[in-house]
Amino acid sequence: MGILRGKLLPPALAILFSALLCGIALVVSGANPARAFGAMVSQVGQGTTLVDIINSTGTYYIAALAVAIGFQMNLFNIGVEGQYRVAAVVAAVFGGSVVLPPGLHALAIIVVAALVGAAWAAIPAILKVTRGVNEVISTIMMNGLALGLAAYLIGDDVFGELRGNNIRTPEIAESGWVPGISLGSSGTIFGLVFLAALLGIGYWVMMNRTRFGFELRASGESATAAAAGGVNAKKMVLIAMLLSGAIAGLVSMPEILGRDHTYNLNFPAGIGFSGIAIALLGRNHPGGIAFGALLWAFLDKSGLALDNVGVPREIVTIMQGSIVLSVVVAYEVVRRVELTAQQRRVGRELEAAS
Amino acid sequence: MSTTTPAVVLSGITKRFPGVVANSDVHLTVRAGEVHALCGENGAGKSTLMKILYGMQHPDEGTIEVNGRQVRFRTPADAIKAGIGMVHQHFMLADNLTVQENVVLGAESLHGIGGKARKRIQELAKATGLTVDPGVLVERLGVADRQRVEILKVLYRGAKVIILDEPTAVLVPQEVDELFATLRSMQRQGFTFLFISHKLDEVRAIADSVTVIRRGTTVGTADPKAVSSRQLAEMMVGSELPSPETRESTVTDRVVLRVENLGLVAEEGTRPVLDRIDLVVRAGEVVGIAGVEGNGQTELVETIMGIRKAHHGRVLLGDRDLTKLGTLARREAGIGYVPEDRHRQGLLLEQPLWANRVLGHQTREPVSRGQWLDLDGAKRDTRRIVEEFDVRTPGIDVAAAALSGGNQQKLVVGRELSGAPSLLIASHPTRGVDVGAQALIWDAIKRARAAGLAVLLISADLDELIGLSDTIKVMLRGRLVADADPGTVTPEDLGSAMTGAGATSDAVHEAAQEVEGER
Amino acid sequence: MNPSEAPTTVPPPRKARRLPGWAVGMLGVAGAIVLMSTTSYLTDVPQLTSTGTIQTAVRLALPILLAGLGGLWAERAGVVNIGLEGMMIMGTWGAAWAGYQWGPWTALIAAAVFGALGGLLHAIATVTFGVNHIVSGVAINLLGAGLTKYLSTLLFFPVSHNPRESPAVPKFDTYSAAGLSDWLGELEAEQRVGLSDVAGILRGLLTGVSPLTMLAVALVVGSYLVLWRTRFGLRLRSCGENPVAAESLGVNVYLYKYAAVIASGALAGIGGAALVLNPGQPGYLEGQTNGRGYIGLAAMIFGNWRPGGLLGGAALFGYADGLQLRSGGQTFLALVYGAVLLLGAIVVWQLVRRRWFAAAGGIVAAVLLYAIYYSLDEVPGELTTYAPHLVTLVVLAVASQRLRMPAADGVVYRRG
Amino acid sequence: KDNGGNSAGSGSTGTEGGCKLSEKPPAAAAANTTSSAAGQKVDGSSLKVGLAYDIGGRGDASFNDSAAAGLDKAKAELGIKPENIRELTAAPNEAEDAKLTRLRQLASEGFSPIITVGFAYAESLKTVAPEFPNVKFAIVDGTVEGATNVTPLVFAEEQGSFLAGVIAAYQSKNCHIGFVGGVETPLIGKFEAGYEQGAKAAAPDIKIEEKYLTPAGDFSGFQDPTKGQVAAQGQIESGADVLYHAAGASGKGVFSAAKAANAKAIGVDSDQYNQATVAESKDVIVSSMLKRVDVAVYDYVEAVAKNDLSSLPKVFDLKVDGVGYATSGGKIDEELKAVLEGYKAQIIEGKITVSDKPSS
Ligand SMILES: Nc1ncnc2c1ncn2[C@@H]1O[C@H](COP(=O)(O)OP(=O)(O)OP(=O)(O)O)[C@@H](O)[C@H]1O
Ligand SMILES: Nc1ncnc2c1ncn2[C@@H]1O[C@H](COP(=O)(O)OP(=O)(O)OP(=O)(O)O)[C@@H](O)[C@H]1O
Ligand SMILES: [Mg+2]
Ligand SMILES: [Mg+2]
Repeated sequence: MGILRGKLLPPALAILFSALLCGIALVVSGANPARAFGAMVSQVGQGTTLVDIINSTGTYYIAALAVAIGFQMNLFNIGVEGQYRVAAVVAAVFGGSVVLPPGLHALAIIVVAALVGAAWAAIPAILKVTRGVNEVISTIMMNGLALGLAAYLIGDDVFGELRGNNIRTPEIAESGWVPGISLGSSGTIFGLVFLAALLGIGYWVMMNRTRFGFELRASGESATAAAAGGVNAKKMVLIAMLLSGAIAGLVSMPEILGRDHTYNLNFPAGIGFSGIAIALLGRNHPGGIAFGALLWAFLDKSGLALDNVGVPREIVTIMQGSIVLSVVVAYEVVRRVELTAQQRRVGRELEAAS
Repeated sequence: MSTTTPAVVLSGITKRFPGVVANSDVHLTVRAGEVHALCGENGAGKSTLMKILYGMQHPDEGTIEVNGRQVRFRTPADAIKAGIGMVHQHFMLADNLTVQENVVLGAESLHGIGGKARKRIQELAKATGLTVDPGVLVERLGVADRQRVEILKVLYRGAKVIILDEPTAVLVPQEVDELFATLRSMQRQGFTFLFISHKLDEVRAIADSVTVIRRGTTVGTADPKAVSSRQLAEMMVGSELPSPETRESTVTDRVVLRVENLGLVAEEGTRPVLDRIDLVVRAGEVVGIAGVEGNGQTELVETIMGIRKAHHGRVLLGDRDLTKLGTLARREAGIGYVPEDRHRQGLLLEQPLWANRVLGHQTREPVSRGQWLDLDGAKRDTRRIVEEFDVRTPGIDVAAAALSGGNQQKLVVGRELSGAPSLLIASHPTRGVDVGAQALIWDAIKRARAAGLAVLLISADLDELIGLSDTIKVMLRGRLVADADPGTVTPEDLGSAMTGAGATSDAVHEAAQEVEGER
Repeated sequence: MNPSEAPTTVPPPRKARRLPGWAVGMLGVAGAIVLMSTTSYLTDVPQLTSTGTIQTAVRLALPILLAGLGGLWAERAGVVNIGLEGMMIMGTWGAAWAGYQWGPWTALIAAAVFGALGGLLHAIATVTFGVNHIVSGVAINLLGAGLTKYLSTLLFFPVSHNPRESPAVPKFDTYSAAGLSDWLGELEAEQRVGLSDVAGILRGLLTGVSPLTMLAVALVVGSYLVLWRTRFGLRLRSCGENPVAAESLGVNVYLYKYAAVIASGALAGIGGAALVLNPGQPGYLEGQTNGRGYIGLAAMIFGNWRPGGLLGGAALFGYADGLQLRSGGQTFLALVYGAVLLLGAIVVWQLVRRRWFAAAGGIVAAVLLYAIYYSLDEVPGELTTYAPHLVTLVVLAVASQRLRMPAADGVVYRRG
Repeated sequence: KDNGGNSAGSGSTGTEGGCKLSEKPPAAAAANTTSSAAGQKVDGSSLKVGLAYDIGGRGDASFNDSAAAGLDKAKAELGIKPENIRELTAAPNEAEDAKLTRLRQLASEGFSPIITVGFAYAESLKTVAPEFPNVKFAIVDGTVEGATNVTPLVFAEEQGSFLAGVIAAYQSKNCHIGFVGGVETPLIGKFEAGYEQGAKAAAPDIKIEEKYLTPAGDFSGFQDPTKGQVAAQGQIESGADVLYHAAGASGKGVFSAAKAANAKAIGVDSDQYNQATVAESKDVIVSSMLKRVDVAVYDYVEAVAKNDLSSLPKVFDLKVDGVGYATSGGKIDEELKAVLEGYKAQIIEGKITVSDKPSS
């Protein structure tokens, strides 16, 4: 009951609330909300939408995990955006320029991506630890620099090559591809979606069963108590940020190794920012994040259907924003109510005992 | 002192918090122009009552009368208008604002925030002897000065009834005397005081009448000149008082902690926070550190714990040099640590009790195995602590925040005595803890000492310090300046030494010889 | 932004400030001018201090300055506002919507109102509901982007036939100090060391000034006066330093936080209007703010939570960005040279203070930079574009430890 | 108060005279307007046409809009039924699968032909086109290797830009011109390359400023008029007095900077002189490099209706009027026009080959 009330009720209420809000917005703008939402739901069954949602969930999930690791200790890694971009370019360049046995090749690319992501995250981490630079600001700046670096690296006089009007890194040889699960006309699920699931499990185990996870959470809840308990705050910042960056580095691996095999100008942006929102939605809990990622992916992909019924697709972004805001408000309210209830219960039980 | 209308009458005040009734049917009458003391053990509801009078909290039942007129305060602003001011238990000052800004805040309509206000502050300071420079940032002031600012704040608003919630807790005896002199002169100018203190001799020194609160209700009002401290205390507790006294010495000659020439510099170019500290604690010995807050005790403890990095000097546990190790390694080496602020440093408030058991022990049995936590072990051992230390809780899965302060502290002490430490560093182990919990904690420390534990005790409660310690060292401006023999020293002597007034008694001697003697 | 990381005890008193703030500011400005004109002279790149460069710097700095000012208001009251970007976007939309119909002044007002709505939302979430400030800010950025896109398709599309763009918005007229400007122009053209540089800078500041620039300057000065010289400001700041104390003195902390965050939103909104009303802008354009809200926040932190410092931060960012956009790689290389000079000065200072380690670090960095300057003809375009980001990062790395944020900044406050 | 222009700098008041121009090309042969099979009415009423736009979509006053115009023309002239037309638009920063879904959606609902606008669709088409072998696809600005049912509709932007360069050289009084690119992509590089070559061909000594607003991958450079304005102003102040832009919406900033400094500007893609959003500064627009996406789209739909794709050119270049220049506003006099036609003829004949990569 407690779990139901504390963990599931807030997001459910928040989704309802924002659906209501968007419904009103739709009515005001003269559209039929029932038709719009109906189109979104029925879109799931169309073509490859379901598979797209699953694939996209995987990508968002990785991004959100990266963010969540930082959040666990109140470290705001706004830089996932830049970390996955730099990691993607370097990994794609690396993958395209070596040939290794199948399996090993893909693994090497993944490792490179993680290392590069971690290295990019190491800069703000080191600045924070040694110079006290606020990570929110430094990671935002690093995002800009990541764009510049990526652009430089794919220049056709550096590592890139021209393809028509596109520009991309050399294609990764087939030995570096990660095959997916083909569902025929419904699309292909990326093999690395399972990497996302694996990361989620690893994250759960780490947070709940290991000393490191405990120290991370302790630092997040009270830096001073953690310090007195022997947790080295600087070390934690460094490790958490590197880990976060390493996971961020994997964000685009499912797509690159499963479908694109290169980094090119169509590279999607903004996944890092979605990751922040999703981590918030999921309360940094691996299950919650999975749910958040799924919801996000659903809104994204089935939002395409809105074009068909003449509703501006932007309503989806409004919905995403309002869900995040109302979820955090709902969680906060529930948290307070629960704490008060618990104190009251403790008081009552002690009264009864004495 | 006319006997016309009383300044304040509180009748039938009841205030409930979730799970606690802080005040129930409290009655209090304060005559105009008197110093009225309010006594009661921790959590008795004194602060709550005063916050109600000051409009910060709203009574569930009951009425307030000020100068004969019934009032309802929605906010402190209403209370201020009615001439009531409050100096809080914990200072309420903004460090990064100047004294003047702190004083005029909220009362800007009186004299603006500029030169006129400054003049008025200086006038007030002159009239009451509370001198402080209005232009200086509060962060640069010591405790006594901060307290002056707090009182000035209240005066500036034209308060006639002034609530002082434990104003002496952070002061040394000499400063207390100064404060009392100020209060008396202000009393002559017609101010009324409500004065809260746990220190009963102080109450008897300053108060004209005293009201005792127990478990949220008024037990009665007495004339402090007519009752003894002991009688008062028993009114508060409702039973015999425990005492911190340790009977026979258990000191051995095995050195457990040795601190050599320890130094700490907070910021390049500033004066050292710790300066040439030499200290030895032996097995079975309690070494107490006395000192006015802010003289480096906190830093000393945190440097020994490795939370701060020593500038120079060494810390040895037994034969092992800890100087280069981190906090965790020092804990693993056998140091238990009761931090001074349990909320900030001792506990993860929103985590369950068993997770709090893990904190600081995350590398050790029984709560972990290698890199992995052992949840069953942690829970089992938490249950042991709950039982052994009489932590009043319905279970070990409740959040630490749900416990009362005393029970939280018992949990912390229990945790820190787990895993057979060879040294316990206890900072203010009974601060803000009620009498029952206090007795239990004293008892635990005494038992561990008897079993050969070395204890470094920091406390502002001089009775506790004198009662528990085998040796007392006095700390002043980052240095250990004097030693005292707990068998003979009085709190007053200690107080003089703490403020640097020099040794006034045989029981306190300059530290230099003692240190030399040890080498 | 995490106050619990503060040391566990009150730090020992810091050394007294020897100079008042304004004097430090003047010295800084003078130092910057000397540095720029020396560099300009030594590298023979007059663009460093030309009128156009300065004008551009002002134009590019304006939105950042206003957003930063918004951040300043919120954070002085203890609310971290990373939602500035979203509020700025709301401002651009509001400015365009009102502006194309009723002109630039209405645009300003509408932008302030729209931004303030974003601020109100942030206040409700953080003050009333106690939501983590960053979290709420992130959500508001999402919402701001989504809402304006939606409203644009709804309201702009029928008029502009483009769902991502508003109809053209009329702009302010600009003003120049006529005679003075010409005289300075002559002086600048003479290319005299130092003098011409100062003339160029002054002329840049006095020529083609839009009312918006004047408004922004007025807002900076006004913010200083309001926050530091009035009772309202004192109360507002006390909420950012110690809200519990403020509340105990009868200050309605919630009210002041609300006021501050709403003002913050309004200022960010005006920053958005500055974008829309910039010459060369047609009006609202999706994605127009392009992270300037975040940069504003960085400028504010850079400026140590003070209006004067913020002005410096915004100017630095605008200057660096303007320089790279206007003249690209070669000129930018001159800045690298300037950095070498600056490092040289720092090294000397460290040597005087006998900080050998810091001095050695400075020398290494200076040598490295000089090597870059020497070996390159031009900084690659990909890298100059984000040079402002790099500069911000470097400056923060150097100066971060001297910064002092409001003590209760980012802390969720609950009454009682 | 400032009145109108001339507040900014010294650049515009250069010495009269302009460049030392190279020898004019021989006059072009008489009009070779090849209006292919004029008069013959093609019936497209049975077609279901799908259009997938790039970011911006219909109304972007740029190449999406141009594609839309082509579609509208096809609708009117070939009799395509409105209910048989579906237009979908890409979102900024969207993931690849959004494009895939968009295309699959159109294809599986029976749309054919499906025209995709923008090279960003190339990768998706590579996947989707083989899945629907009977559907006819086209891609504007892109090529898809190995997919037989995808028709590339590519343009010789460098050829049109060559003429823009010639115009700039002839119009420049300082013999100093500028180019502002939005994002440093290969596509925009073609504009720069042609422009450079054209200007140099007309005036070998000419000085050319060039600036890209953002590097590849950061597409905000197409959306930031402030940056366009600043970059243009910088070029004007260093002496350039004719600016050509290929910067999407940022180009509006270029026009406004030109207007403020009495310089001249050359538009891109469509005839920007007639564009409502830049009406304020239209008098500085001396010409625009036309990229006839509308023509390509229309021709393609017509070819599909006739079931004869082979009639389509491989590249929409000067020869087929796939690119060109605009003369609205009357800033191109007959003499210059003759010069331009001369160069145009030389390019068509192959006497001049225009490179599609910038020299630097
Ligand atoms: N805001 C609050 N919410 C819930 N419970 C509270 C709150 N404030 C006080 N209490 C509870 O009310 C009781 C009375 O607390 P109060 O602070 O008045 O005690 P006190 O007599 O001042 O104690 P001390 O000597 O420690 O200052 C305590 O049990 C405390 O736990
Ligand atoms: N602001 C508050 N909100 C909710 N509960 C509170 C608050 N303040 C105190 N409490 C509750 O009051 C009880 C004890 O708090 P309190 O601080 O009065 O204890 P204490 O014995 O005075 O300890 P301490 O000296 O550490 O404050 C706990 O149940 C705590 O949760
Ligand atoms: Mg109290
Ligand atoms: Mg208490």
